[in-house]
Amino acid sequence: MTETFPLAEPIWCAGCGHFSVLSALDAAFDRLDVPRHEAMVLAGIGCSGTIQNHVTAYGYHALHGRVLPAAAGAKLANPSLTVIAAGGDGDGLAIGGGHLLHAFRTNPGITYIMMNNGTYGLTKGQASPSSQLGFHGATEGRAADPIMLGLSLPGTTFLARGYSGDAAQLATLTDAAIRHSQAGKGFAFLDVISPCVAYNDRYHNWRARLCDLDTVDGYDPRDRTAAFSLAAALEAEGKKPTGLVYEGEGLALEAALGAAPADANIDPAANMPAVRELMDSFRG
Amino acid sequence: MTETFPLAEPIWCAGCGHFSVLSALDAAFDRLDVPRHEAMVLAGIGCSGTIQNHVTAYGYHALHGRVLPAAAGAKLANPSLTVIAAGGDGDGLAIGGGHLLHAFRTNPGITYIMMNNGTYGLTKGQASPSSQLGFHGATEGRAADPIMLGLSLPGTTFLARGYSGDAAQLATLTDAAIRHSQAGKGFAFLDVISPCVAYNDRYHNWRARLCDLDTVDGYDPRDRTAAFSLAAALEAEGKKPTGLVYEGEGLALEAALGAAPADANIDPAANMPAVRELMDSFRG
Amino acid sequence: MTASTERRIEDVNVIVSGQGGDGSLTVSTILADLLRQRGLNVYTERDVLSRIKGGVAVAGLRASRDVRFGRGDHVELVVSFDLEGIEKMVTQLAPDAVVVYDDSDVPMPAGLLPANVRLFAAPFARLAVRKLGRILYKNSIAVALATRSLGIADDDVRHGFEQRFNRLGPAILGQNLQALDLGFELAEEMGLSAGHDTVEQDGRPEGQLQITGNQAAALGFIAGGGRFFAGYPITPATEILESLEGWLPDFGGVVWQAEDELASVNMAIGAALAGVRAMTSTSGPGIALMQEGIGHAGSAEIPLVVVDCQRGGPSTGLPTKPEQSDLNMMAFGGNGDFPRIVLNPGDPGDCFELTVEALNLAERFQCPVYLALDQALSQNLATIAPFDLDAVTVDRGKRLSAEQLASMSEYRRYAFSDDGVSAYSVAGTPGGMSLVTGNERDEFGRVSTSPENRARMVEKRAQKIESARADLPRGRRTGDPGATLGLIGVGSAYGVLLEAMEELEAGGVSTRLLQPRTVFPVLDETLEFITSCERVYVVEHNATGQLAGIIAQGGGDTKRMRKVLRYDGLPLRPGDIAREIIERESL
Amino acid sequence: MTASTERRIEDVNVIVSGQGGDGSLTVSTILADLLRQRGLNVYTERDVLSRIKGGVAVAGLRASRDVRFGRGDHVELVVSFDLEGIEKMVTQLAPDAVVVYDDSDVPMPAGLLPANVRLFAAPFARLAVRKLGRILYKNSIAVALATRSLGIADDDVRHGFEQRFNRLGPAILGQNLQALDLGFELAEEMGLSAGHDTVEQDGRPEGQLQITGNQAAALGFIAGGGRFFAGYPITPATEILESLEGWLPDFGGVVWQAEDELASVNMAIGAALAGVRAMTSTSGPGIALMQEGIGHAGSAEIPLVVVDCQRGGPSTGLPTKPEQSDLNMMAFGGNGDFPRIVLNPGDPGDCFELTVEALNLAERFQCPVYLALDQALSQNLATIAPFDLDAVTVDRGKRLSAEQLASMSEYRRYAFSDDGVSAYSVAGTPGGMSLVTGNERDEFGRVSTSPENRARMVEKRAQKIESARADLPRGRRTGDPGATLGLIGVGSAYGVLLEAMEELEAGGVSTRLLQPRTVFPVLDETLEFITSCERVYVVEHNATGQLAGIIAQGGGDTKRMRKVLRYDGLPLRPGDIAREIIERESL
Ligand SMILES: Cc1ncc(C[n+]2csc(CCOP(=O)(O)OP(=O)(O)O)c2C)c(N)n1
Ligand SMILES: Cc1ncc(C[n+]2csc(CCOP(=O)(O)OP(=O)(O)O)c2C)c(N)n1
Ligand code: SF4
Ligand code: SF4
Ligand SMILES: [Mg+2]
Ligand SMILES: [Mg+2]
Repeated sequence: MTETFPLAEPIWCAGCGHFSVLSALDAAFDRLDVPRHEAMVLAGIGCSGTIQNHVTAYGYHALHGRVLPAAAGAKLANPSLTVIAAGGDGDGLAIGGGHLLHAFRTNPGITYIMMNNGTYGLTKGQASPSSQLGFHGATEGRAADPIMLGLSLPGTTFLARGYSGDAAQLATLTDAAIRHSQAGKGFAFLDVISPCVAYNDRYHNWRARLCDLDTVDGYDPRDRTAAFSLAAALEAEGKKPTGLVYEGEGLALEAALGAAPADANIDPAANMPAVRELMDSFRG
Repeated sequence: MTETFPLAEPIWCAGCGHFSVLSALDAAFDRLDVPRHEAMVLAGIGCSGTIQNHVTAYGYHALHGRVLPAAAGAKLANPSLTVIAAGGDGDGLAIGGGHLLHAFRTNPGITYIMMNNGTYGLTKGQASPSSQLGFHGATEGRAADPIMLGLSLPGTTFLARGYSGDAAQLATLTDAAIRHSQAGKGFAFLDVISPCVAYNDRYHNWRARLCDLDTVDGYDPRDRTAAFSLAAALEAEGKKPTGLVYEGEGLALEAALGAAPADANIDPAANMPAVRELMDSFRG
Repeated sequence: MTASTERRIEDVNVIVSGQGGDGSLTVSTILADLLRQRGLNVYTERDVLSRIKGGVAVAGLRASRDVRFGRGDHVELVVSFDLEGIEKMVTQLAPDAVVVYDDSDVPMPAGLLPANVRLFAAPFARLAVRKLGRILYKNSIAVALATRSLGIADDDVRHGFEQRFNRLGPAILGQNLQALDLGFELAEEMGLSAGHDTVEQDGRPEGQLQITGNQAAALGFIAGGGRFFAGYPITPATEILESLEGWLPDFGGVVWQAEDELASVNMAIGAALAGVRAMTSTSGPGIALMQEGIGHAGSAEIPLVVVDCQRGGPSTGLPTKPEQSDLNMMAFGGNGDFPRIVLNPGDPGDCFELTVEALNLAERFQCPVYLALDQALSQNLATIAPFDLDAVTVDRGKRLSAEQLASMSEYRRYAFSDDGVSAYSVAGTPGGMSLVTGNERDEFGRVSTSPENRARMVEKRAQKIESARADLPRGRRTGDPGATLGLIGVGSAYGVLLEAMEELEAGGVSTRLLQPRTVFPVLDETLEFITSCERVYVVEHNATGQLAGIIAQGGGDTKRMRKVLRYDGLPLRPGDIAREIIERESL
Repeated sequence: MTASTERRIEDVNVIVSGQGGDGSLTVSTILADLLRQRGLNVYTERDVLSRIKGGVAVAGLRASRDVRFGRGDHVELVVSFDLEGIEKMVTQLAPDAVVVYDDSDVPMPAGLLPANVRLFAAPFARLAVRKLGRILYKNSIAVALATRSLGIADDDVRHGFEQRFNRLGPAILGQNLQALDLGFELAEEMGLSAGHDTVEQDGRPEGQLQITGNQAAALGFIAGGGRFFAGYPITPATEILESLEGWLPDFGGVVWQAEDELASVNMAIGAALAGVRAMTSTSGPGIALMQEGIGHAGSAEIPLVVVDCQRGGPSTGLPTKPEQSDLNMMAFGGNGDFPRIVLNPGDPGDCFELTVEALNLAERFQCPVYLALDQALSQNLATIAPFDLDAVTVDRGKRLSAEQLASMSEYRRYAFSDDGVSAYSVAGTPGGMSLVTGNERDEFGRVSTSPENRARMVEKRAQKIESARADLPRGRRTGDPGATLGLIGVGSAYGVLLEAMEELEAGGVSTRLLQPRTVFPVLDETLEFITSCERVYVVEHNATGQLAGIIAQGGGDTKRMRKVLRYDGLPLRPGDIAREIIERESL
């Protein structure tokens, strides 16, 4: 076997929520029997943005906020890849917020894990769009919830939330998200509450604020309106649902486009007859 | 009186929905007694992005997709201005989608009129994020609805929808939106269905697809969850609500920040004592 | 040219002007078809405002025995449905020009036209409404006067109408033929009688293409194996996106209209990581937005082709007008030092070839490659020889297969090497898992701040450009090899300079021309061309002489360089250039 | 320096190295305070990885009689809690350096340190845990050895501890004092006995500031009347945002952390339209994203100040390391030709002054003004004379009041004028309603494609830069006015070059220095400086010589220019520069 890049130790602070996300992801590849060379882990910029260095796969460190377009481009280019995008709340909601909206809308078959700690860890603790109101830092405004955002777009097909403090649930949800994308159903969004112990240490605080949907009687993740109502009601109490929040029907973008460019034969010998035909249509 | 710039004739196609938006806006300034020099009309790039040329006010033609940050910057700099941002669905939902999300979240006291025709008029008819699925053009994905988006963010305070074909309702909503912002309540979003007769002519089609909320018994625009449910139900039938969809409580960003930079005295004589004090804190 | 049909037409410039959206521009399409059928090379130019309806829209059409990539200096025939169109053109009229004018609204003011110009004015619109019931037919009436003045046989015109309008049904065809006959009658009344057909028949070889630079680049992308394209609409680049939307799926490729330019460039990057040849195209504002992504491709060593269809700047500028004012941004934009290549085609054939070449260079040297077009080159339709498809090659550089990887004991994505180029594997290839990042990194792609590694990595990336030099597209040269006066120009300046050279020669000034097809890095051939001349005029469509500046930074002898600049939004014109140079030479 | 306390300390470089986040860096802060109290000028340098915890973090500290803006060439004292820190430093050690080393984990390998270096190694961490119950106290133990080696009186150190730890309560203070005493005991055992205090007392005038370039720029912004700031966090620019968040509200201003750099630059533009002096700051990746916005300000004639705290590029690059590799982007980035000004401060005093100046220039010439800092200048703490607040002026240029407007019969926002500058009115001013756009426009701001108007507008915008030239900040010069050898450098190179000149002089090479404070446009003074020298070394922190290239494009005599480049992520060092120049001069 060729030796590939040596895995390094994470440089995260001891206790950082991001460790759990890493474990869940790496183990999911094994659980789901994903051949590592068919897996791509794309990450944003941030503490979260180093996760790909610790997983045997094709790893890519995207620009700040651009992990989703890069991941969608990779998936459309080669739909047989298992494409995981990961990154922070700053990366995905602030600078990358527009792309998130369009990923929901257009439904490319990638899994996106938001490692959400309500702050900018790497740049040392500024407020992010998911910071609680009153968190120190310049950003005012009430915290955006990416799952509510997903619910507002009719193209959305998969929304779940995990918590770094609950490894079992996180494993289940990571598997489910990846399976959703692999199955050609489209964009799987997994929000992970992943506390930053250095700048926004809320472990003590989160557990009581999370509502596991498995414990909610009769909750139906196929009902978008009900999902919105419950999430809004919880939000009013300062809480958030965890578990599978919503799963809808949909055709992944790559399937809708019939995409398979990586399989195309681009050898000139194979191509030129058709190119010639196209060119001939321009003859005066 | 100083002669200001001569108003030009709009260059829109005869029958373009944007004419109605222009009339409603210009008349609203009169109805609301807004002194024209205290009004700023900022527009994006697109056919819609020429509206400011036809209103006596401070007019600004922003970059494509950046009308909201520019408008928010102006309002924070001088909260006594009546700031209107306007632009197309391509401008505001595609390239500018991220800023829209953050405007809802942070609630600056500006009025934003989306001149929504479900296409890129100026560049000749490509699909936009609010185009119906199947509209010619490259963009797949189910149409995004900016009002649903607004409902998903807890910072949102005003959401309404008008239609170019209904001038009376549009006038009422334009007034209400401007009043909301002027009253220090924050970001007022007005989506206007403004058909493009050249590339996406759906006048014939829209009227039957709009549901005037004034005709919905017991509709309460203060109930965010109910608003979402109704809009989602209509969406499933291919319809959209018009009228005041949602109005919530909120403090405008400029008020939260106590902003009034335009009033600050920046004369060195007035300033230097405090600057000196600050500088002295750096003495070793 | 005169209105008589006694002479053979060798070179005619026609302008059709009307209100945007009133169909008057089809007049120029019909005339272009007829002239093309007569064996002439046709070049058409659009001049539309960035607005949809209303406003003057002007189409320029040139038909010539020689291949031309630009309008000439004089207009021989104007067909205008409004006075504004004529007012705009009056200074460009040839001494013996013909003006066909619809005076339904405004009569031709006395004294507007120069003495020798022949005017054929009639109320086409009113006639069309009165006699045929629809204003649209005014266009067909005008065609008759135009073809008479051009000496095209009436029957040929009728035949052309049949071909064109047949698919619209017999009623519409019939009405248009009636309008045409009305026009012929009018012509007869005005003394413009049918002559024998004297238009060139042998000017143009069989099977020439009629194609724009944008279309040629899109075709080149497919021929060169490009299979992923992401873009966002913007004038004058949109036709690349739209052409590929129509074509690429048939080749197994994907085209995607992204939400903005940030997305499109980063999607192309993602596709490249998955091993698919990827491209994006836009104009100046979009390139400005893509600067971070393009620099990232340069840093992280990702193959990427970016087409910049330049338009009038700065900012939103003049969206529909030609300019070459993003050259600086392409050569020097972005943060930090990173390798990049800027290729500059001069005509649609070049657009095709250099797009193929860009795809090869991007993969071989794993860096961004710009293709710099300009609005005139992007959107104007030229007659040109078919592309040499047999010459198309696909070279994927040091791309590793699963087999190669299996035989390696170790694979380092960013391995140091003599030429600065590392072998690469793409996602999906067994055994090639690797880390790609825009942070500084070690050979394995792991983020590293080690100063020694850093210095070597910077040098490695710079080395790639040195290694590429030998393979970078060479310029085209023409003119008198002994001339001491040189000309340099790129993009749409190329074709215009070819013609300016003829005028210069006629004016007694002998010149030779270099069209550098690689503008950045500056090649030795460019420096040598300059030192081999006494003086070199660098002709560009911008206000500051960006091309000359880039060449100067690349070591060009500034003492020998002179700038010839245009920045008023009008296309470059050979006569203006020749005149300016002759003037400056005679000082 | 030796460990003896017989000499007066005139210039000492200290390095403290430990694991990020373990508090070891406070050792350097404590030492800096003590040395500052002794009357020395202190300069501190950070060298941290772009990561939060773990990894080696190094702090550099220089205390000197002369004001210095950079570390020296040699390190006289190293305090290290890990071996990696020493390995990194070993080539930089002064011949008689002192190394204080915590060997709790790894003993010092034999032969690592050069012969004359004095090593004081002990297991500080283990001692701290064993004797004081907390590993953190290792730092205070180490301080004792360090101050002994520096010849600072023990009591002064105790006093310093009292000042520093008092606010943490008596328990913590007590423990730290105990740790200190433990350290003094250790020192005694190792033969490092307390001497008399010989550190300079008279080096530094009273009341000097201890400030970074970022803090100085933030202060300059407030002093210059800036009242709107929008930014987005990014190393090494974040301190400008964070400082202003703390300060600006007290001055009636607004600071806003936007969702990204596209928003922040466009918010600043919006604020400028409302008449408030506005600024944004970021680093290379953010500047790349802002290219469209900055060009728009240039086109639409909107005052805008943009600070680029440059860091190692390309792309995400080396976020915490110094570099000057965005100069090309500032001078040549963006689409189209537009006026812009690039100012380059050389020390924190300059940062203050030029920020004030940038605000004035932006409003007077209604264009974007860049302030180019670099990581070292942005983040390192220098001792410097207080800023001359009395010299601060606010010049709003041709800003129209309501009264002025009322007396005008007509107001044209983009009126042509001799100096290219039009009078402007800001939103809210009665009678000044106007159109602002990034499309080409007529004098009233109405979109226009008229070629005549276009050409005049392009010339108008270019004229502004010509008009500005006379008022653009002039460079600083120093050195032997008769020297034939010149040096040019900007940003953090300035201070380093001052010191390199001394070393050059000592090596028999006499030089003079120009720090151009305006890099773009290139001023005549820069060109004249070059022609007045035989050879000029342009010293820059990038790989391609961007500054030299800009000067070349601006007409600088390339024959006389030589490039001295560094691009390994380490700060410029005077000795390296002096050595390279001496070598090249003696060829
Ligand atoms: C264009 C750009 N702007 C700013 C930055 C600086 N930056 C790096 S990481 C980051 C935010 C990190 O926050 P988040 O995404 O939440 O990740 P976390 O560190 O919290 O995991 C920022 C602003 C950058 N690298 N690029
Ligand atoms: C950065 C950038 N990208 C692309 C464009 C080209 N462009 C101009 S208007 C427009 C879209 C217009 O659509 P919309 O906002 O819906 O306005 P409409 O014309 O439909 O009113 C685009 C893509 C541009 N001006 N700038
Ligand atoms: S700073 Fe926060 S997010 Fe970053 S590694 Fe530490 S705990 Fe995790
Ligand atoms: S193209 Fe469409 S949006 Fe533009 S002016 Fe015409 S109808 Fe209106
Ligand atoms: Mg975060
Ligand atoms: Mg639209």
